[in-house]
Amino acid sequence: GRQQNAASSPTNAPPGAPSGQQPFRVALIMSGSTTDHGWNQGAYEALKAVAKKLGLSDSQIAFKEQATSADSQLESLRAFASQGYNVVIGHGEEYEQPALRIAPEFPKTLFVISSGSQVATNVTPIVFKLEDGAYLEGMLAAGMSRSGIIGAVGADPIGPVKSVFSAYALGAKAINPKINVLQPLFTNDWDDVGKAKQATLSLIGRGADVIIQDLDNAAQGVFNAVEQSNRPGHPVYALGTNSDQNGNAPDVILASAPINLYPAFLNIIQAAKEGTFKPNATPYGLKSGVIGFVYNPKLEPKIPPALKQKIDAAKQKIIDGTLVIPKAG
Amino acid sequence: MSIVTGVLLGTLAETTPLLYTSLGETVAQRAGVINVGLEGILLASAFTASLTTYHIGNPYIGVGIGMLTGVAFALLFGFFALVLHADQVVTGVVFNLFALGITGTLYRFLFALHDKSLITAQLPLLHHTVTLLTPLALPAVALVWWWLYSTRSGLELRACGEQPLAADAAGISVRRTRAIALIFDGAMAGIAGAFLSVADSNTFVPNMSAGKGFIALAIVTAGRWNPIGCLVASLLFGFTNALQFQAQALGFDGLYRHIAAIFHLTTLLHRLNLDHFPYQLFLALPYLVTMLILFGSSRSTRAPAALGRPYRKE
Amino acid sequence: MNLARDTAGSKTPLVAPSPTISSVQMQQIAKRYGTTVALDAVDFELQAGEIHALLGENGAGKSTLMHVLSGMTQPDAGTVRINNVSVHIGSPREARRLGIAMVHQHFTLVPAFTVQENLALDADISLHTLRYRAEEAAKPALNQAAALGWQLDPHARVEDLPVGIQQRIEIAKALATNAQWLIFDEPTAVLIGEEIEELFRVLRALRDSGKGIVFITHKLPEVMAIADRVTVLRRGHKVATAPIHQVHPALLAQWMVGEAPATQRAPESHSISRPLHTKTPAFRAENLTVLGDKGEKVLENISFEVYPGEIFGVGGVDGNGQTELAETLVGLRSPQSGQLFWYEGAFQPGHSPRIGYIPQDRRRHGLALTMTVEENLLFEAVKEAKYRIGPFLRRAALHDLAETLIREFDIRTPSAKLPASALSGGNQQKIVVARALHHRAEWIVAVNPVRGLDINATQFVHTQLLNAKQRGASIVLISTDLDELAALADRTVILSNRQMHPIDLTQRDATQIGLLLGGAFTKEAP
Amino acid sequence: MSFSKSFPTKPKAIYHLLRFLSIAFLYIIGFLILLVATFAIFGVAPSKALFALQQGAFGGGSISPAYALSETLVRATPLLLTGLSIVVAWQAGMFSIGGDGQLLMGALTATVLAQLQQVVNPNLLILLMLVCGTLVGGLWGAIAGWLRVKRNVQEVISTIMLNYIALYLVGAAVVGPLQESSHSNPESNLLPDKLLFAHILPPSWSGGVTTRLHSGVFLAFLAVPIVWLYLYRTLPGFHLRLVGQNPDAARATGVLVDRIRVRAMAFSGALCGLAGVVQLLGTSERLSANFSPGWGYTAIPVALVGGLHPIGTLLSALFFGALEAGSVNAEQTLQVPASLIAIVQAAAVLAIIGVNAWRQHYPTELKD
Ligand SMILES: Nc1ncnc2c1ncn2[C@@H]1O[C@H](COP(=O)(O)OP(=O)(O)OP(=O)(O)O)[C@@H](O)[C@H]1O
Ligand SMILES: Nc1ncnc2c1ncn2[C@@H]1O[C@H](COP(=O)(O)OP(=O)(O)OP(=O)(O)O)[C@@H](O)[C@H]1O
Ligand SMILES: [Mg+2]
Ligand SMILES: [Mg+2]
Repeated sequence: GRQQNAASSPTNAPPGAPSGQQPFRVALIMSGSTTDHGWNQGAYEALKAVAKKLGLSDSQIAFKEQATSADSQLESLRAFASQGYNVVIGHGEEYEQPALRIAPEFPKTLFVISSGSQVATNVTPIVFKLEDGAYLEGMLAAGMSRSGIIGAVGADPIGPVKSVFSAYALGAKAINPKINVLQPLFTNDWDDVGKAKQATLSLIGRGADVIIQDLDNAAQGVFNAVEQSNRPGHPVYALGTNSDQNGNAPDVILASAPINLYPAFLNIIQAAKEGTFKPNATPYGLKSGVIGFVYNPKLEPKIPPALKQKIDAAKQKIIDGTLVIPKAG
Repeated sequence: MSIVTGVLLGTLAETTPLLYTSLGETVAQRAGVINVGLEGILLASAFTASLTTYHIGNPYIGVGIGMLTGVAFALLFGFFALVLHADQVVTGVVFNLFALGITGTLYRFLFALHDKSLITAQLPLLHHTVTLLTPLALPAVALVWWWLYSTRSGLELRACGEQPLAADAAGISVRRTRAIALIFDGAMAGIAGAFLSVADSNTFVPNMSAGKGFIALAIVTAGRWNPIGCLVASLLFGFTNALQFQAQALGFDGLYRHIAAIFHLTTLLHRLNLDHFPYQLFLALPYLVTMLILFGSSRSTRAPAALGRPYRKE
Repeated sequence: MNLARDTAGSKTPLVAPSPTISSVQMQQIAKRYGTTVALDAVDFELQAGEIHALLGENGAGKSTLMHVLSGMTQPDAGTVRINNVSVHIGSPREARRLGIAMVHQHFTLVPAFTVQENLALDADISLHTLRYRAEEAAKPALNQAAALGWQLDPHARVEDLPVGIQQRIEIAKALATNAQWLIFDEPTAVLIGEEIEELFRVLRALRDSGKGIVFITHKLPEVMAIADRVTVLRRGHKVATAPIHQVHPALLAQWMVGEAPATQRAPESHSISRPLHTKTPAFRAENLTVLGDKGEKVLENISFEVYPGEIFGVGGVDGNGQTELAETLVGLRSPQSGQLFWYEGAFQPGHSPRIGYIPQDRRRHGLALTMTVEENLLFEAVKEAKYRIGPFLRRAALHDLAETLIREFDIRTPSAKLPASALSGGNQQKIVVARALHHRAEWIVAVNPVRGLDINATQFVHTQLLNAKQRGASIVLISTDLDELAALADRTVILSNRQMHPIDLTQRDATQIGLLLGGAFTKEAP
Repeated sequence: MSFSKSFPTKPKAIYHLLRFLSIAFLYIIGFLILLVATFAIFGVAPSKALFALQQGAFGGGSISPAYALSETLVRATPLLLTGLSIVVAWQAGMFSIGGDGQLLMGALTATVLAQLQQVVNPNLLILLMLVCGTLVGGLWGAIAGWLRVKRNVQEVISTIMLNYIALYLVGAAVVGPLQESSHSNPESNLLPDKLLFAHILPPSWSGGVTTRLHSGVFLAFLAVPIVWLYLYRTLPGFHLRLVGQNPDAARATGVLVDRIRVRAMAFSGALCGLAGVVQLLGTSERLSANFSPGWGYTAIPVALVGGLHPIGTLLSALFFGALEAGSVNAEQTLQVPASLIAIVQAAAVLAIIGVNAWRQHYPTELKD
């Protein structure tokens, strides 16, 4: 059995606040690679931008990517915290339990968990309302689908992915109650482009003509399958998630629902730097600008104005708070 | 596109790289060399093919460079295996690590650090279905078959894998023959790697080979060191692989729950968080099938007698 | 003949060519393996239009001499001339170009290949690399076989064929090359009566067509029947070369075996000769039938017994089932039928008798070359309870044992911790011998135990065997060296034709033994 | 007596030590050159890189030596156990690549048992997890051994297949019965503290920071003498090595070769199964679909660089552990990608096996 070491000395300063001599430092831990054109790259770039804005030098920010294994996730949190980083961001829900576990040992460190949900003395979640963007994408998908069948491909059915896919289905139903949203396919591999492509082709084979994906690195396989199946008279479209992927396959991606982490990161890091941050579970959605929805300019003209109006209206309602999209589960 | 064609195309996409790789490895193993470093060759050639296509714009040249990359790796492997007589399995394992490192690093330094994405031109599709490489795999099977069984050099090659001493007595250079086989092995794995990045997709992603090199090794064994056997085994593998998505898609899950209900297992399965069929078990299917083939076939056939054994003259 | 090409590269200019008779001349050929002198300045000449028999005991150097000629082995010294042109034969391929082909004693066939493929592999190397058909490539050889009356199934796998057929393939292969110089290394060892006649007809026809043929055999009647000239080698030296009409089997046998070895006999071994019939045998084999690796019968229905304190000698030319017999006698091979007894109970290796085994092929079955000398000495000892505490080895005791053995058996090694591969062949053999003899084995099976040992070491091993005998062990000594059997064995049998043939070595003379060895006794006992 | 015995050997021992040191020195120099060259090629200042490596592995700058060294030890632990597993299998002539699968099966078994945490005494449960995880790992290895001796399926191939099957079994388990309570991630719940290995280094030793050094590290180090004893001091170990060096000779002395092979694979698998449990209870604290970052594969170069000897493997695992700890630090502070470290590792190992093979094939040493 293991005795957790209690906090060495209770502190009054808010977590993450810079202490006297040490410079203020921020670390970001990701399970994937910083070049995935998706979830991880977005965080990587956001932190760089925040650093620039706050005047943090290169030595004041640190990254750990591809912390895929359970032990490296836990280890990275511990390593950065023990080196005195003021803010340690675990970019993904998978960091939440480990962070909650070790947080008491590092009371001066603020742990930020992307996609998390629980609040503790020095652990704060960034609650993403990924559903906001996915809902609008679902509406777009249903509106653009000619076959009345749409699909989704993911790597693993993890929480955020399930939320995205369920909001996508809800949005689609809002436009076309009879739309057939095929059960999402999972490839179990965030890197295997070929598998993503095959899964997509099999959805298209069953009649789906709009596909959403949540695959990071392997997303290119989905786009490639859609590009390959897209032909005049029988258009097939894809949707981008987590970052603005419109440029990755400009002929077939209708829109993307990017996560713009910059405002969220800036909020938290700035407050922490100033010593004023209190952990909270503020949701970040369309309203905060963290979740976005961008049409692909190249395909935008093809979208019927009526559909666009409906989507815009829904967007407004979400921002107003009159429409709340539930999380999956 | 119907479900049948979906399965078919999925099968072909998965089969093609496996077939090329296993054909090359069949030749190498027939000559007595086992190359466990195929995974690394796939990755390295996928990268160079993509890189070349990115800069030159012509995916055919990309495939050519992918092939050359495979050959370069094979020659390096040959230096260790045939000149130094190092253990072939270890050398192969380390080559995989090496390729993983070198491609990941180069990708990072050439692209990621400059915020460029490696999206390239792609081999054109024939009739909106497959690229040239897929139908070309069939003549490749025939070619290897013809080479191994109908040419003098194929005969010599097989002799080197079975009984190098006899080959030597017949005036054949065992080392040279094995080197040629390795070069072919590398070239074929190179094509397969290029297939992954410039035919089956239009990008390179670190670690995109995702274990195909290891599966190709198993296919060589399951296919009984015979090109036709490789064709059958890789088709089977490709098919189970493609089927897994169709099964997911076709509501296998519903069937699963239906059966569970018949046996009054629904509550139990719910308690076990098994409301849905764990799709990972589908993913394991091809490997299980391969194991079964290995289990069933290996009594009647044998590996080339001198497989993996360095041959030292006197 | 395409000698022109090679003449250009040769260093020696043509010297006194004799234009009428073409010939191959091997001069002062020497070859050593470690300290084994396989060939010591041997001269040999082969003329076109003759069948030249090459005779000698096992290990006399016959194969090595012919390997030099066929490019398989490079000599340490000496020259080869063809038609008085000095040639360098660096590889089998070069030999082939010079018109030399060899039928090897140890087959150079690919077991997993079909007959046709094997023939094609060796077929004319100028055949096109790509456009080629195995049937065509194999045809000349198959035709040769057919001319001999041998119907070879081109699609049969070689490993499924009996050795006799494999031998035919080797012969057909060589004949198909149209070589001017043909070497047959014991081609008749595995052929039977009529087949041999067929082969002889072919050989004579080839000779008459002007080819030069070397014919290696242990069988004297064959030499008398077919050879024009005969050369005898003994321990790497040439004894004599003579036209066949100047020799007779007895003379040849004498040349082969040399002077009577009775003088070397250890006298004390005589003194303990005992009336065997007064004791009960320790080991008894009844109607033993043993199969070889290919499922062929190598021993059929043999019965014999070995008494305590006896050395039972088994002689004969290599390849007559010695290995299989030895393996059966130590329990590594189960007999197809028949029973083995140890005293009154069943023979149960691992249980009843304590076994000492000196296998035929020490590198393959006797040693783990990468393990240390000490470990190699202890293969048997570690199993004994007194050298263990539970599963743990008693290192000190084992180490002492190893050191004792190294001293006792005079194993020359700088350290017991050296890998066995660092030792000379002779010293490696001593490890195997030490292991088999030290632990008071009651049942000892030794196959060529002094192979590769020098005179002193040989004497030593023999003394050890005699000591073992004296303390009551039962010993089967399988040896191709009749001197050794004569010196040590109380009774001797010769293995041939799947049977044991008892012979009396005490009243022997060299001639008789040579004849027996040569298989003469089966048909025309003297 | 003993004096006179040891006297002549003394200069020899010094000679051997010097020879060993000079060879080791050569390897180290070669390795450093490789390292510097690789960093230089990719534009990372070698001096900074070397410092970052050293800092991560041994401490310095902002990292206390105790912390860095404990990281080195913790990272060496799975490599040591799996490396020993390779030593056992390969010494028996079984070229197993199955470390990862066996390790996963061990961890999976332990996680299943962890579900009993409410009913079983925690210390008992830990013991149970260690024992059962080890056994199941052994079983997974024995399957490959059995396939080899009964069906002549090459273990190189079957172990790779078994790796994948284990991987997907774990994958299915962590989205199924073993999934964490929120049913959101492909991983199990964190194990409760009471089931984890204790952290053994007092924080005061490492600058007030808790290190990951856990009691499971002892198990790995304990395995070294056990494997060593087994291989070099027991009868079964003797037979195992004999079978690996020359199965024909083993058979000729009456050893049951098939049985030894299966047993070796089982032992080898057991060590990996143990590694799985040790990682689970020591550092990972939960099972996940990506539980192993490839420990079972890295084990092969680890064992090989260690000369397929338990002591050598200990040193080699420490070397790899230090390299990993250092490179993770370099990655985090200099943003050197982890893949660069893979190149360095591969190149170093290739150099070592190349030199070894060359020395074996073209022996130049003369005996005095
Ligand atoms: N490759 C080798 N390495 C070591 N020793 C060898 C080798 N080849 C032959 N010898 C040794 O050279 C000697 C001559 O062997 P050779 O094969 O020429 O005998 P042989 O007369 O053909 O005997 P046999 O009648 O048994 O065929 C023997 O002592 C043999 O052990
Ligand atoms: N690879 C090696 N490494 C170290 N020492 C070796 C090696 N090979 C041979 N030696 C040593 O060199 C010496 C001569 O070896 P060699 O094989 O020539 O012996 P030999 O003269 O044939 O002896 P024998 O008559 O017993 O066969 C031996 O003492 C042996 O220990
Ligand atoms: Mg011979
Ligand atoms: Mg010698």
